[in-house]
Amino acid sequence: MQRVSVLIELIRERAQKLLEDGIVNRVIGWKKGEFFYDRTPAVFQASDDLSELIYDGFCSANLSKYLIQENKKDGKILALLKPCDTYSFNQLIKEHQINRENVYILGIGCPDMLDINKIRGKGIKGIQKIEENDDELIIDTLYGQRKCRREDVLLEKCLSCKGREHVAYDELVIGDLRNDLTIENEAMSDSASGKNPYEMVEKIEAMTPDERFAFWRSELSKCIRCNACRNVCPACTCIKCIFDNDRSGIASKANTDTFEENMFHIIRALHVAGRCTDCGECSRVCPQQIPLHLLNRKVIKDINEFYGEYQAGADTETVGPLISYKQDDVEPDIIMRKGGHK
Amino acid sequence: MMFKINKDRWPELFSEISRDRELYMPIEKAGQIQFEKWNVDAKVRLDQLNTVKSPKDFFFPQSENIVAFKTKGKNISIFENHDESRPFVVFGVRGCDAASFKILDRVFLAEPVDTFYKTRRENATVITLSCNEPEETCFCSIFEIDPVDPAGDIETWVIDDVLYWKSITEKGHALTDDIKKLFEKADQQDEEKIYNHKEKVKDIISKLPLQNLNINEIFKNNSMLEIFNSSKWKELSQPCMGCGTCTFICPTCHCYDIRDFDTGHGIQRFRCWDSCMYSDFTRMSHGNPRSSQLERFRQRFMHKLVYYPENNDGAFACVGCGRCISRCPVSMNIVKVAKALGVKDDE
Amino acid sequence: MQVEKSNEVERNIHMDLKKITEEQTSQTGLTEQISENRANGTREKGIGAKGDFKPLIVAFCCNWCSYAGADLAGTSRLSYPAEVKIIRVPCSCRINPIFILRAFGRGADGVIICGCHPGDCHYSTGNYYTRRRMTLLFSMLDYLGIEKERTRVEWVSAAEGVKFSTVMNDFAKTIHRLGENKKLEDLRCKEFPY
Amino acid sequence: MPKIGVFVCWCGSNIAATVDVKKVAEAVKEEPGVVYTADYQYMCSEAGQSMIRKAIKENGLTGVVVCSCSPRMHETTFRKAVVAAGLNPYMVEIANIREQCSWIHKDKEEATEKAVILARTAIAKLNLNQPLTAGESPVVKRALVIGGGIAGIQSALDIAEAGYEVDIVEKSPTIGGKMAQLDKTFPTLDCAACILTPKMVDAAQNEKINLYTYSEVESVSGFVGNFNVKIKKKARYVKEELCSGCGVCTEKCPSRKSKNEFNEGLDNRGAIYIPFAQAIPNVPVIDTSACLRFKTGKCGICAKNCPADAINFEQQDEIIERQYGAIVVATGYKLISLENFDEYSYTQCPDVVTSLEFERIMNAAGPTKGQLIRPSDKTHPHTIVFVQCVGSRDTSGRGKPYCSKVCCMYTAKHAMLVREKYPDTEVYVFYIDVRTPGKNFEEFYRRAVEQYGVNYIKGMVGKIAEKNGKLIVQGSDLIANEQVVIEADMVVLAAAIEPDPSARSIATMLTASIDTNNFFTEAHPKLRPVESPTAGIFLSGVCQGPKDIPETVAQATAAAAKVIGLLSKEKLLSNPCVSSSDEMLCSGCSNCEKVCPYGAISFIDKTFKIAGKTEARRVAKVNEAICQGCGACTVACPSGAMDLKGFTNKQILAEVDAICR
Repeated sequence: MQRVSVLIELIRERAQKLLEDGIVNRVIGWKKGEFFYDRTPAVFQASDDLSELIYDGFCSANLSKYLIQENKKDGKILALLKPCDTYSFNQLIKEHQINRENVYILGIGCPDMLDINKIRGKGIKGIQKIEENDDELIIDTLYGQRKCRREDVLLEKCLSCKGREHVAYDELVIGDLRNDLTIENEAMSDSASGKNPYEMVEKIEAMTPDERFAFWRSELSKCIRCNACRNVCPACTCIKCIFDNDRSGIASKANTDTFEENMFHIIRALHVAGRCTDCGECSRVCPQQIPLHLLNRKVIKDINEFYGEYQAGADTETVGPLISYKQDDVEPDIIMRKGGHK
Repeated sequence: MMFKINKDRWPELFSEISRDRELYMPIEKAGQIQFEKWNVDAKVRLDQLNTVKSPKDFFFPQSENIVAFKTKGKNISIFENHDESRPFVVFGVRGCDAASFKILDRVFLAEPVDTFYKTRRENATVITLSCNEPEETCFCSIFEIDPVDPAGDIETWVIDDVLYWKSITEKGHALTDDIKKLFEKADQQDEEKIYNHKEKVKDIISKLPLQNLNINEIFKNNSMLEIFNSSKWKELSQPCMGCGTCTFICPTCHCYDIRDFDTGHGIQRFRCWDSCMYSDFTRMSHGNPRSSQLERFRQRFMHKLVYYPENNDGAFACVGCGRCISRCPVSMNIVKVAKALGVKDDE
Repeated sequence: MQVEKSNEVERNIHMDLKKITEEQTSQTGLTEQISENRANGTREKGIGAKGDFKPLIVAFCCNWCSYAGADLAGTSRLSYPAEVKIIRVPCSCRINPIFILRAFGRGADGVIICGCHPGDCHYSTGNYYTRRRMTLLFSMLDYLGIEKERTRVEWVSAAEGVKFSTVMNDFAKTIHRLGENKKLEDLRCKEFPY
Repeated sequence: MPKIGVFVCWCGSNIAATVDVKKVAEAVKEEPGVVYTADYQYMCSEAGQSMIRKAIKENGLTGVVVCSCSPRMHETTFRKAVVAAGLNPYMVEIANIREQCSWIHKDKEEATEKAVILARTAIAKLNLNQPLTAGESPVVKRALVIGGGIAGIQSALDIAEAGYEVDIVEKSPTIGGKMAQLDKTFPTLDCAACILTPKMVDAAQNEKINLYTYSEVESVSGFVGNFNVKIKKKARYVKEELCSGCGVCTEKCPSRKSKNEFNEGLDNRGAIYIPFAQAIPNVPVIDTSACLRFKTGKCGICAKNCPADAINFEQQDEIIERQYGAIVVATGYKLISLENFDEYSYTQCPDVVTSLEFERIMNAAGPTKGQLIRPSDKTHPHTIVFVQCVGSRDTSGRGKPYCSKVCCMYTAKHAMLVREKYPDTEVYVFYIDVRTPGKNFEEFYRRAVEQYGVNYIKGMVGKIAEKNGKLIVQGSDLIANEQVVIEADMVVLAAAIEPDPSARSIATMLTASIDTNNFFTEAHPKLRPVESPTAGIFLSGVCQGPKDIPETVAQATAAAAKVIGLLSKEKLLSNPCVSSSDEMLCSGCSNCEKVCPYGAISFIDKTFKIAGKTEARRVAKVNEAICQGCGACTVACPSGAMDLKGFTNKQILAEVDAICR
C-alpha cells in the first residue's frame, strides 16, 4: 500500500533512533505474518529487528491494551498508536492502569484500516496479494484477480472515524498521509467516511421490541464465549473478571443457557459504560462477527443524549458519566417514554 | 457404487434424508455459516469451506448436562439428565473436520469410554464433501489428509451443480439404501469428471502458501524438552491475549471443565469446553499450575504437536483446517509457532 | 475440578450413573419424584393453583426511605399484592444491575427499585448514581427487546406509605398485563427438577 | 456449617391473625442450615428473648432468624438478645412478616405463603452472614456552631458551660443575628437588645468560646466525632488585636453611600463601619466595594486617623482548619424577597415597609432614633396598615406554603407599640387568622384589640397604590363581607421568613438533608427534633423551621445538650457494615473513590507475590471509620473487589434466589 509505504520508513527511523538513544528500551508495533494481511502485535528489543516492523491498513490491533502489561516491565516502551488508539490510552491513564512515564507514544497517522472479514465476505478466496490503487483494492487470489472498492471493506470503526487527532502522544509521525488526510478530514464530516456512528443503533431502536429481541437473539446466540471481545477490550482491565471468578456468584464459563448470553453481554456493556472509547476491537475480533460495538454504541448514545456529549479517553481528567451525576439528571422513566417503540 | 443428483433436486434429497433423522449441514444464519439443522427454508451453503465452529460440536458439544442433584431435607436424589441422542446426519463435512473426529475418537473412545461421546458417534452418519476451492489458510495435506477424498460414511463431490455420492461404510450404505430412489447412477464420464476435478484441486493445493511447512521434520527430530525449553515461546506467546477463540473453533481441541450450577432447586452438573489459554484452566487449590500466558500458550501447542503425537503413534492433534489462522484476534497461530520452532535457537 | 483427558471424569460419570439407578430403585422412583416435587413445588411462580397467573415481583428498597415507606404502608394497612417481595439494601446505589438480571434469570417477572427522592439520599448522593445506572440498564434491556415495563425505579420517602402501596399495586398490574417473563429467564432454574 | 434457629413471632394477633405462624415455623425446618424452629406470642418480650437465648445455648445456634415486625422496630432488640447468649449481634436476620406481610394481606393462605418465602430469604442471607465487630473512633472534644444569632449563641454558651471548647462561625462582622435588629420582644415587650447583648458579651468573654466573625465555613470532611472543617476568615482590613473600637475611622470615612444593612438599608453607613454600637467584636470592617482606597487606590483617611494603627489594607482572607466532634447548625433566617408581590407596591413606595424595617424605625438606636416617621417625607404617619401573611401560607407559588409563625405576634406587638407611643395613630391589621398558640400569646393579642383598640380586619389586601402622598389600601373585610379602602400613611408588611440562603450549601457540605423549603430536616420529626439524620450534626433555631425566640432558645439548649452528650463519650462505635476491598481483585481504577460521598477510599501501592512473581499494584483501602456503608463503591467496581459487609453481593444474590425459587 503506497499510502503508508513512506510512513513506515519514517516510523522505523524514529523507532531506531529512540532505541539507539536509549530513550526507550523496546518498541511495540506490528509484525508481518504468513499472509499479506495478518499482522501480529510484537515487541522489538533490538533496533535491527525493526526491519520486521510493519505498518499498513491491516495493523488494526489496538496496542494500548498491551501497555497494561508492558508498563509493568522495566524501562520505557515505545508505543505506536493510531489516533483512535490514543483514546484508549488516555482512558487507561485515567484509571491508573498505565504509568505515563513508562511509555513513549509515537503517534502515527492512520491510513484507515481494512477489514479482512469484509474482503472475504465478498467471496474473495485464496488471497495472495493485495495492491492498493487510490480507492480500489486489487487482490490477487489463487483463483484469479479480484477488485473491490476500498471504502466497502473498511473496518467498521473507520467508517465513523473519531478524527485524525491524537489525544495523547510524545511525538507525531503522520508522514505524507497528512495532506490527503486533512482533506479527507473535511470531507469526513459529511462524506461516507464520516457516517453517523449511531445509524445502526437508531435502526435497531426503530424496530419493535420483538424485532429487536429477534435480532439480538440471532446475533448473541452465535456467541461461543471465547472471551475474545473481553480480552481484547482496553476497558476490560479487571485482574479477574467476575465471570471467571467462582466467588463472584455469577461465574459462567459457557452459555449453557441463552440467559447467560444476554447476561454476559449486558453486564459487559454496562461495565465498560462511560469507559468504552468505541475502539471497535470487540467487533473486530469476534470469531462469530457479532456486532458487539452496537451494544457499546447504544450506551454511548444514551450517555450523550441523557447526560451530555461525552467521549471516553478524550482526556485523562474528566470524571466518567457513570461515576458522576447532575442533580437534574433525567429520571429512568424516560426509557418508558422513549427508547424504541412500544 | 457412485450416485449423482442435480442441484435442483437437492432439496428433495435433504428432506428425504431428514424424514426420519435430523440433518445438519452448513447453513447461513445471521451472516455466519454454521452447521445447523436443515429445514425447508434453510439457506444451504455447501460452497462454504469452513464453518466457524467445527462439527466436533455434534459429538462433543460446547456444554452438556451430565447429572442433576436435588436435595430435600437430609436426602439427595440424583437424576441423569443429558439429552438423549437420536440418529442424525452431518452433511458437508470437509476432509479436515472428518479427520478431526478420528483424533477425538482416540481420546473419548479410549478406555474408559466416554458414553456421551460414544452414543453420539454411533448415532451419527457423516457425509463428507470434497473441497473445490481451498483457502490460502488450508494446510490439511501436510497431515496426509486428502480434501478431495474426504474419509466419511459417505463421500460426496459437487462438480458444476451435480452432487456425486459414494457410500463407504455400513452406515453409509444403510442411509443410501433408504434414499436410493432419488439418485441416478454415475457413469464413466462422471468418474472422469471427478478424477479431473481432483487433479485440478490437488494442483491448487500444491500451490498453497503453507505447503512447504515440514511439520514432521520440526517435531519428530527435536526432543520434547528441546521444544519445551525453546526460547521462541516468549516471543510467540507475547501477543496472545489468552482468549479461547483458537481452542473453541479448533476441531481437535477437547479439554473440558465440569461445573455445577445451583438452580435454586438443586444442582445441575454440566461439562463445557475449557481452554488451556484461560488463566483458571486446571486451577487447583494452589492456583493454575501454568501461571503465565507463556506457559498456557506453550501448553496448547505442546499438546497438539508433541504430547498428543507422543501418546497416539505420532499423530498430530491438528488437521490444518486453518480456522485458528483466520480467526485469531492477533493472528498468532499454529503455523507461525511451528515455523518459529523450526528455526534452531542458535541459527 | 477439571480434566484434560476424559478418563477420570468418565469414571465419575459411570459412578454417578450407577448411583442414579441405585438411588431410583432404592428410594422414590423418578415419576414419584416428579409428582412429589410438583406437589410441594417450591416455585410460587407461573400458573397458580387457581389457574391464574401469579407473577413474581422483586422490590429492592433502600433502608432509609423506601423500606421505611413500605413499613408505613404496613402500619397504615395499605395493601398491595403479596407477589411483591422486598429486599432491603442500605441505599439504592447498592443495587447492582447483576442483581436485577439475576432476579429475571431466576424467574422474576418484574423488578422494581425504590430509593430516597433525589436530593434526600441518606448518603446524600447514592440515588443520583442509581438513577444513571438504572436508566442505562433499562435502556439496554429495552434495546435488546426485553419489555421495558418489567423494570422500574420509584422514589419513595419514609413518609410516602400511600405512594408505596399505590406504586406496588400499579406495578403489579403492569406485570399482570405483561404476563410471564420469557425473554430473560434461565430455563435451568425453571424446569423440573433442578 | 451454620446452625440456624428460626423464631416466628405472633405479635399477638397482629401477625398470627393473617399468617399461620405454626405453618411458617414448620415450612422452614427443611431449609439449609436450619436446626431449630419455634413460634411465640411476643418474641420481643423478655420471655421471647430468653426463649431465643435458651435455644442458642441448647442447640449451639450460630445464627438466628426472627420472623416478626420490621427490623426498624426490633433488630437492635434481638441483636442485644443474641449477644447475651454469646453470639455476634450481626448473626441475626429479621424477616419482616408484619408491616410487609400480615398487615397488608387479607388472605391467610397467601400471607402465610409469602411469610414462608420471606423467612427463607432471611435464612438464605443468614447462611452467608459473617460475625462483624464495630470499629471504634475517638471523639474530638470540641464543637462548632455555624451561625452567631441567638440560637448559635445560646447553644455555644450551654456547651461551653459543660466545659467543652466551642467555636462560633458567623458570616457577618458581628454576632447577634436578627434578634439584635429587633426592638421589643413579644409577649413581654422587653427590649431585645437588653436581653441579647449581655448574652453576646458572655459569649465573647467565655474562654471556652472562640468567635470567628466575618467568617464562613469553607468545607467539611470527616464524620461524627471527627469532623475536619475549613473556616474562611474574611479580611476585615482591621487588625482585631490592635483595634480599640474607638470608631474614629468610621466617622472620618468619606464614603457615605453604602446602605446600612443593620438598619435594613433605611440609612447609610461608611465604607469602614461597625454594624451597631454593641457589636461584638467591636471592631470595624472595610467594605471594599465602597472603600475609595480599594476602588481608586487613593484615600486612606481611616488609616491616617487610626490611633491604634490597626488598619491594614493588605490583609488577606485566612483559612483556618480545625477538628470538631460535633456541629450545631444555627444559620437562621431572612425575610423573603417581595418583588413578586407587586400588589403591595413595596418596591415602588418607600412608605410600604417590611416588619423588620419597622422594627428598626421603632428602635431607639435605629435610623430615626425611635421616632415613628415615614421614610419618604419624614412626617409622622397617622394611619398605619399592617398586612399579615405576606408570602406566608401562600400556595400561589410566589411565597411560601408554610406559616411563618411569628408574624401574628409581632404584628400585635407593633400595633400595640404604635398605639402606646402615638395614641393619635389609627392602626389597622389585615389578617387571615390570628394564631396565638403560646404562653400569654392570646392574652397579648386580646390586649392589642381590647386595650389598645387596634382594628383587626379579617381579610386580605388586594392592592396598595400611592395617591398624592397617601397609600390607598384596598382590602376585603370578610366578616362585614365588604370591600374596604383605607387611606394610609404607612403600610407594614409581615413578610414570610425563609431559611438563610447559605443553608443549602452548608447542608451539602455537611451531607445533612434539607426539605423542599430548605429548612434542615430533623432525624425524627417527633423523637429526634434537634438532630440531623447525619450523625454529629445538630439543629438550632429557625434553620430547622419557623420559631420565636423562646422556642429558639429552647431548641438551642436542647441541641447543646445533645452535643454535650456526644462530646462526653470517649469513643464512638462505628457501623460495622462497611465496604472493604479485596486486594487480590482490585485493579486500582479509582471508580470507587469517585463515587464515595465520604472520601472514605484511598489508594496504596502494594507489592504482591503471585506464583513466584512479585508485582506492585495500586489497590483501594477503605477507612472503616469514615465509610457509612452506602455501597455505591460496590457497584462502581466492575471486578467486584469492593464488597459491603452485611450486604455482600453473595448475600443479596442469595436473597434474590430465595425469593425467585
